[in-house]
Amino acid sequence: MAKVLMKGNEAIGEGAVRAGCRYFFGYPITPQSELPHYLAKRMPEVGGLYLQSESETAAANMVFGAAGAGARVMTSSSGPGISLMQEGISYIAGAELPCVIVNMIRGGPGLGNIAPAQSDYFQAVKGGGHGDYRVICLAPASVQEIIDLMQDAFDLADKYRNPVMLLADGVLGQMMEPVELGEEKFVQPPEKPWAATGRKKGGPKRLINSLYIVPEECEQHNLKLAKKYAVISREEQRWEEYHLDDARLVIVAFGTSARVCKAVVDRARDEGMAVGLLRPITVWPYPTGVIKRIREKVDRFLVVEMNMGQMIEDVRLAVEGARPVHFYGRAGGMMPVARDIFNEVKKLYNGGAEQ
Amino acid sequence: MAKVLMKGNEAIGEGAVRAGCRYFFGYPITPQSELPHYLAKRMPEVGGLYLQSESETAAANMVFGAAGAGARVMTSSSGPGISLMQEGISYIAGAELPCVIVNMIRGGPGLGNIAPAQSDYFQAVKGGGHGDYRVICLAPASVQEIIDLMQDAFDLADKYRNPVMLLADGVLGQMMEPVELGEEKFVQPPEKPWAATGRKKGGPKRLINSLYIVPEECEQHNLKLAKKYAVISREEQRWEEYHLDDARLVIVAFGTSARVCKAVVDRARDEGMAVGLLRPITVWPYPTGVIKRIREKVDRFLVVEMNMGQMIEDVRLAVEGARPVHFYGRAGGMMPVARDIFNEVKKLYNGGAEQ
Amino acid sequence: MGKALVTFREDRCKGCKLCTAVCPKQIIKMADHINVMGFHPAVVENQDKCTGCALCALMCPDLVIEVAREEKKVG
Amino acid sequence: MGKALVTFREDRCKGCKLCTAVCPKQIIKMADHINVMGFHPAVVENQDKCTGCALCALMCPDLVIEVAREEKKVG
Amino acid sequence: MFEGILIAGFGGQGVLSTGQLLAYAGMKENKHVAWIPSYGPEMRGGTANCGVTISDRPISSPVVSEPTVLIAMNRPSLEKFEPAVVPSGLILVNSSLIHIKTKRSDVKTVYVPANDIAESLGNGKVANNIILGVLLELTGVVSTESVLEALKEVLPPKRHNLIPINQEALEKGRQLAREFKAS
Amino acid sequence: MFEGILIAGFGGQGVLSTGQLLAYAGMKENKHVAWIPSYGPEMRGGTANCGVTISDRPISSPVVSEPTVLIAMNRPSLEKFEPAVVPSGLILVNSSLIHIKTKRSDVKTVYVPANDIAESLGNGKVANNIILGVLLELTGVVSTESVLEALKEVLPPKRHNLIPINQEALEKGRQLAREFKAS
Amino acid sequence: MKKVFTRPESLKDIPFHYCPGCTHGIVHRLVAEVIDEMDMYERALGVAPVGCSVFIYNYMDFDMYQAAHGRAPAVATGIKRVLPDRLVFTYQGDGDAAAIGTGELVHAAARGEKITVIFINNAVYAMTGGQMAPTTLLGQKTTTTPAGRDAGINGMPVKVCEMLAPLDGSAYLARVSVHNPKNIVAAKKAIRKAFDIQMRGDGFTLVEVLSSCPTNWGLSPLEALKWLEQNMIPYYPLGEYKTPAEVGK
Amino acid sequence: MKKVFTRPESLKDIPFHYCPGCTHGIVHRLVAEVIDEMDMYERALGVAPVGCSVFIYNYMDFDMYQAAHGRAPAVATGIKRVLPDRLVFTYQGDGDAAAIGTGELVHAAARGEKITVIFINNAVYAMTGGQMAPTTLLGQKTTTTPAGRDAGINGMPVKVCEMLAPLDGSAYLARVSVHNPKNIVAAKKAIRKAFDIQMRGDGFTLVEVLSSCPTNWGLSPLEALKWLEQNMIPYYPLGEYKTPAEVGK
Ligand SMILES: Cc1ncc(C[n+]2csc(CCOP(=O)(O)OP(=O)(O)O)c2C)c(N)n1
Ligand SMILES: Cc1ncc(C[n+]2csc(CCOP(=O)(O)OP(=O)(O)O)c2C)c(N)n1
Ligand code: SF4
Ligand code: SF4
Ligand code: SF4
Ligand code: SF4
Ligand code: SF4
Ligand code: SF4
Ligand SMILES: [Mg+2]
Ligand SMILES: [Mg+2]
Repeated sequence: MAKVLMKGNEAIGEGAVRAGCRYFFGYPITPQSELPHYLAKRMPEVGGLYLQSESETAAANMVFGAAGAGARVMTSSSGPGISLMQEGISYIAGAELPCVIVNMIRGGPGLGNIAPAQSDYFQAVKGGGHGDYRVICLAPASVQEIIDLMQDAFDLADKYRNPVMLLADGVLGQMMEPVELGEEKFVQPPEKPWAATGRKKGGPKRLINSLYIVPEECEQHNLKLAKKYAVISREEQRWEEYHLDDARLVIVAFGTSARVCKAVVDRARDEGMAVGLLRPITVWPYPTGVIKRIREKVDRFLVVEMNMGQMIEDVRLAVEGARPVHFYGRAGGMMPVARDIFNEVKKLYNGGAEQ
Repeated sequence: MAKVLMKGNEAIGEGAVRAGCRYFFGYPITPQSELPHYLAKRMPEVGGLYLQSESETAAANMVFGAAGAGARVMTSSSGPGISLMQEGISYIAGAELPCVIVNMIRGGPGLGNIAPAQSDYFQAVKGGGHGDYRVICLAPASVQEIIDLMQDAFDLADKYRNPVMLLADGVLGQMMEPVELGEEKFVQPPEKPWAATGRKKGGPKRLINSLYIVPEECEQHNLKLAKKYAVISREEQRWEEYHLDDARLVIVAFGTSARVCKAVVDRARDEGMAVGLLRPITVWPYPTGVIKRIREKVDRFLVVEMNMGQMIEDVRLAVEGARPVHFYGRAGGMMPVARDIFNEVKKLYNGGAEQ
Repeated sequence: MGKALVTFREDRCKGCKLCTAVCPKQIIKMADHINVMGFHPAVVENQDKCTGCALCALMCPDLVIEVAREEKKVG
Repeated sequence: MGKALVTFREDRCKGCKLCTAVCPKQIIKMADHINVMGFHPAVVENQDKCTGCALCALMCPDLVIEVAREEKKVG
Repeated sequence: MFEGILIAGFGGQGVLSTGQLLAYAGMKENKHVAWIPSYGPEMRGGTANCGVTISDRPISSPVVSEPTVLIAMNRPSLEKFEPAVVPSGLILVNSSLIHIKTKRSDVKTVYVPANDIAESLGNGKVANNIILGVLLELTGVVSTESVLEALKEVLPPKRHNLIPINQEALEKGRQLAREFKAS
Repeated sequence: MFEGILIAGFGGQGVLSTGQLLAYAGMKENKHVAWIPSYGPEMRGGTANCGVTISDRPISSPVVSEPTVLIAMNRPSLEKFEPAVVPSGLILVNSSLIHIKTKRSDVKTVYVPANDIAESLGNGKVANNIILGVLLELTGVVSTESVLEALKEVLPPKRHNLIPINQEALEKGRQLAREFKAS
Repeated sequence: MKKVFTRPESLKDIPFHYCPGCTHGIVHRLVAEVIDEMDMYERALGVAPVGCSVFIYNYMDFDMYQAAHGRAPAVATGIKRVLPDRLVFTYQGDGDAAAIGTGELVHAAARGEKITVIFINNAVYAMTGGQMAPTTLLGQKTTTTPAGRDAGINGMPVKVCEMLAPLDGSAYLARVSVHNPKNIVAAKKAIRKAFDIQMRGDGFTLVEVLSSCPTNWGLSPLEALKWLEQNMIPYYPLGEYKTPAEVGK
Repeated sequence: MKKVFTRPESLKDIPFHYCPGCTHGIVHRLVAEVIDEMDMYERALGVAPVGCSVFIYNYMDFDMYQAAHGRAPAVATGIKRVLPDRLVFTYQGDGDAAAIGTGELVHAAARGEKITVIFINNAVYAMTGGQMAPTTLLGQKTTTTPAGRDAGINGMPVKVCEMLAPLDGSAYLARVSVHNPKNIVAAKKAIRKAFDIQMRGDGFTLVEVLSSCPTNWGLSPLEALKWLEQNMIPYYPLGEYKTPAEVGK
């Protein structure tokens, strides 16, 4: 099929529709507004619903209701709005409801700005809400990958009855790139016998709930969740390797900053330096396995983020002191520039300052 | 002065009043309700205000306003309510406003239960809101320490113009213990020339703000915050050491679980095992220094938490693979029992399963 | 009259007395003994006087009371 | 009449025309040239006709217009 | 010394305040003490309980999950907490309201018709102090004097008139316990 | 090959759609392309700009922070972005609206009276395609054919009647550029 | 003999956890009876709040949801939009609906969301220990208004029906009470009417039930009902505040 | 000659960032003029919203706060409780005040918080690109109602003054417009009245200003004012919805 030029935000919408999502609840916020605009038009075409909620808090809880009723459902927001959803996300995770949450990260903290950033990494992967829960986090780096990952996002959500978050930023949301949409196939979401759709007489009673007032039962529930998270951690780590095989210096970066780092790797290779890139596609579960596998074979790691240093903790947890882990970051909505990273790489490659 | 028997929640209130706090905004939630009850009575006695907000979201933003106006101000909540404050906390940190937030952690995720837990550790220390910001987190382990730390909390908040969170749980909040209140001295909060109290003609204009629409400026703001956080990390790490000197196995635990672990250490020592306890009093900044200092001298670490394993990441980040770091946790509001931990210690001490 | 039967499920009664206040015949009393939950349960003293009006049952928050009545003959 | 002066701060004008519509004397027009911001600014064509009613200034969202008037003599 | 005392009953039976009194008395004797109530919506059922720990070492967890002493003021409390008592622990049963026996054979059980005795003293409200007296006599965890001193501080002055009757109840309890020990 | 083209002007000057057209044409030629607009409340001022990257390698950042080509459709845009152009880059200035000169001496500058020429063609709206024609001629980044092909796909069928005038504008622009090269 | 009063089938046969004399139990029964009478057991979906009545999810025998504090109308919106032919109701206290959940309540009403809110006004936050609610009366003592609610600090009690009535999306708003049998019968009628209007698709429906909390009011169950009658009803007049005829007016 | 119209001192002499013909600028000026006239420059504290008018904090020359989206009334509450003798106002759009901030707005009113909300109703979320607001009119096309607002999906537009009027804590509620000089004068009077009532301590005050957004309405500035007059005013009648005489009624 022919390629079309598509905006990242619209690709999220189209990807969701193609993945069988028929319900969107959300509240406008830059830089993801084109997604609601797109779905406000697109959902009615496929018999779906675009409903603008009165707030992000309400949106998260509408998602809770719709997911409990068995629908493929999503919401979307950025920074402040995602913070407002934290209670809801904790409830969704606690009640084990599948849904997709898009977070187009912007500069923070507070009102910050709308420029591209990765400063909500901790919030997404460590859990910005209360309690021991985990959200599967996918971090695409191109418009094509957005389309592909939206299908995965809904499938993973249903498979594990868990919220899935798509982490991106204004650059990915606003940019247009050629994409291959592929056949539009009708996706029948899986059966959900647990969904509370009305109890048949004599049938099982369904309850969508996160309350376990008896601590013993709550602990059991937590253990059950932990078991599920362990399975996800084992089965669902995804990443891209770029020139890792013989790399002496490995850059670790995700999403938009990984795009820039790829150019840095190219340039370093051009100049004869054995530099590679590890691009986590899932940031939770974190691709710890691959880092453990390569850590002894390389000299050092360089983590590049559009924040003050967050994912670096996950890298350090995987490296466990075996090698130095360096950091290069830009903050507040600034994009890292390939040249600057390259200079950093050059310095480190030639045995720059130890950690 | 004579000791009095006091409830943890009431001690928080009395400690706040003695630290010069005159404004409380909050929304009821178990297990911290005795704190609002106490302050609803106590604040009017000292010319202060107890105001019940319509929600935790509103409470956090009332705190924002009152802190911006120069007041010593606090709020308090638990699990779901703290999640609802995340946007507000991010704004408070972004605008560099001093305030104290009490989090009496309960079982989660979702509605969970009201039993004691430590499962909001990540949320507190990694930042549950959006953007690169940090909250100073204090973790008392006794009612006396609550009283003492409340003074520190307000002082640290003002010193660094940063939110400070007191992390405790229902056990600490509900229990009564003897406390020495000390002299009630009138505390004059420091001058706050930055507070927006009305602009004198010809005087400087004050703006309480977290918006930096230009990425370059937002980055500068982030760098300024990062510098402040680095100072706090260097200057304000606090912890208690208990039989650390010759310890071969070091238990790391905070708050309620650290109390239990102290008994475990006693028992281990009784049985001739060189076991010690490191109790972080600040969990952000994390007392990384002491761990780095001792890590080579001990055989192994055992982290005990009332969650599925959160603080262990900070311990592992400090240990950097130098020694095995083990975990023992109870979840969902269950209290760890000294005997069980002791059994774990015994197993590990005698060279139990490597990590 | 007297063609009615009220049944109190004693172990569910919390002794709140709401039923006693509404009985037009004033035949509901609180027992001296306590039930499994530790409450003095409500009891009917004079079943015969009961009209089956069901006001007691309507008022009871804990669904302790069932009421049966002789069906009215049509015509 | 004619004892009034309207001053337009041209570089602040966004060419929205709101002032032109409310001037009772219809003396405000949009200039052909553009200002530093790239807008065709409003200008007064016939200052003499201006009554100093200040309706234009009242309407202008960008505080482009100042109005001065001869003070009324008392009595 | 170490005592973990669990006091459980209906709301209104003075369960929480009895526990506090005990903790206060322990504090007077410079012991380490901690008191903790059950909290939250379970209270809706009307039950109340608290744990009191008195020890000469710092107290780790204030939660009395394995009581050395259980004071059961009503039947549900006995049934619920009896299994948790440590072997060779002590159970004090308010036999005025509890007409069953404990099932444990590895603990010491004392049946105290606390309400009946209290009524006989002319004030049904001091049932808790009757049973507290028994506890003091059997465990010696704190002295009667400390309890009375604590009472003075806990009660507002205008209710100090209640001290004599409470004292009487404590004494009555101790006496009962002595009889029990003798028997 | 690599071109990072920044197109900047007022809203309404077709800045965003011109950029998309270019990206589309690049895609038709199987090049790697990316397009990105400025976004957000800065737009309130009425300015608009977008970056188009066309390359034979995968594109790292779509943000054109160091343009190889700047198309400045109005004066504020020229003043704002001129310093960012790479040395020996190209600046196309819409001299119909911009009456100043660039300050850079290390870049090639071409002044194109795009609006005037467009008016002379009878449609002021094609000023952007005049200047696009200049760009194509000077850089060869994509062919005129690809642009026309892209135009067919981008324009809804009922507006295909506009294709000839746009084509004319592109040709006119190329011709101008050839004259410039010759001079 | 014929049973003239017995437990509705939609209500599971287990004891309530409520305090003696708490009228939550009465309202639960009324809701279940109406669902039985409408034969909607298989199509009923209820949303539990956070509050004393959180465990309504255990008592109702059909499928249930438990929502975050105050968010039940948003959860119900999500459900109803996915399953438009179901009977969807929320059951919420005054803290839940009139404080933290104000935004969700107002906007469910504004959108004309085809759901029913059973709104239990007991003038306190009961579950958390008797704090002031938005509906606490002036002068009423609670754990956070130890000297009685003071309008100067806390403002005046919020009248929910009155506030929602001007919203065009609200179709049926009624305030009822359950302090005596006559009012209980009227309360049931209002619930039935609300459910009927919901199923007809006319818009948002809400039944505010004045309810007692003997425990936190510090009164015996009978005194509590008297207090309700004498203090709450004068400030919160009973009646229908909106009926479908008025929709869109 | 005497200056009869000039820039108020409370308004900093810098250009607004607003689109041509956007009436936000007019309302800014009115607020500043009233503060000048009341001689309250040194005691005025304003709270900026999130919305097109976020930068009001730069334009007002006195001390300002910037609040999270919708939370300005809560922020103002915090300020006013600490500094009760200051003039505290919020400036909020319809997304800010009537959607995400509903809870804070309603409860500031219910508490009788002594603040003034300047509420800019322009029937869209302007800053984020023209999405539907709660106040968007039926049939109005926005970026999220491409076929026009449909009552069946999104309900009816919210009338804020009408909704707040039943709350006993609200002291002054007025709806004004700025589409022509006469209404601008009336708008200024209403703002003055609200500020006076606030300083008198009578309770919560709000002035709703019907305002234009030419950019997102897709109209020229003059067309926009006409659209406002012809479409908004009929649905949102101008006038005073509450004055202090009615407080406590
Ligand atoms: C976000 C959040 N805040 C606070 C609470 C604590 N909380 C539980 S119930 C409740 C109020 C209950 O009052 P109401 O809604 O009136 O119900 P009632 O108990 O009176 O029936 C509160 C504040 C919570 N669970 N979640
Ligand atoms: C929590 C949160 N949600 C969403 C946004 C994005 N946002 C910024 S302004 C705005 C709406 C603005 O509309 P309105 O309040 O009507 O003001 P206007 O721009 O129309 O003047 C929104 C949704 C945000 N900044 N924060
Ligand atoms: S049915 Fe009527 S008469 Fe019979 S006991 Fe009940 S209330 Fe009394
Ligand atoms: S109303 Fe019910 S619970 Fe109350 S006393 Fe009567 S039977 Fe018992
Ligand atoms: S002051 Fe009056 S007459 Fe003069 S230009 Fe302005 S509107 Fe016209
Ligand atoms: S109203 Fe003001 S900005 Fe608009 S055209 Fe007139 S002077 Fe210019
Ligand atoms: S606390 Fe009040 S509302 Fe809750 S169950 Fe008891 S009486 Fe009912
Ligand atoms: S978008 Fe609308 S509200 Fe915002 S500045 Fe422009 S015209 Fe004004
Ligand atoms: Mg209530
Ligand atoms: Mg608006």
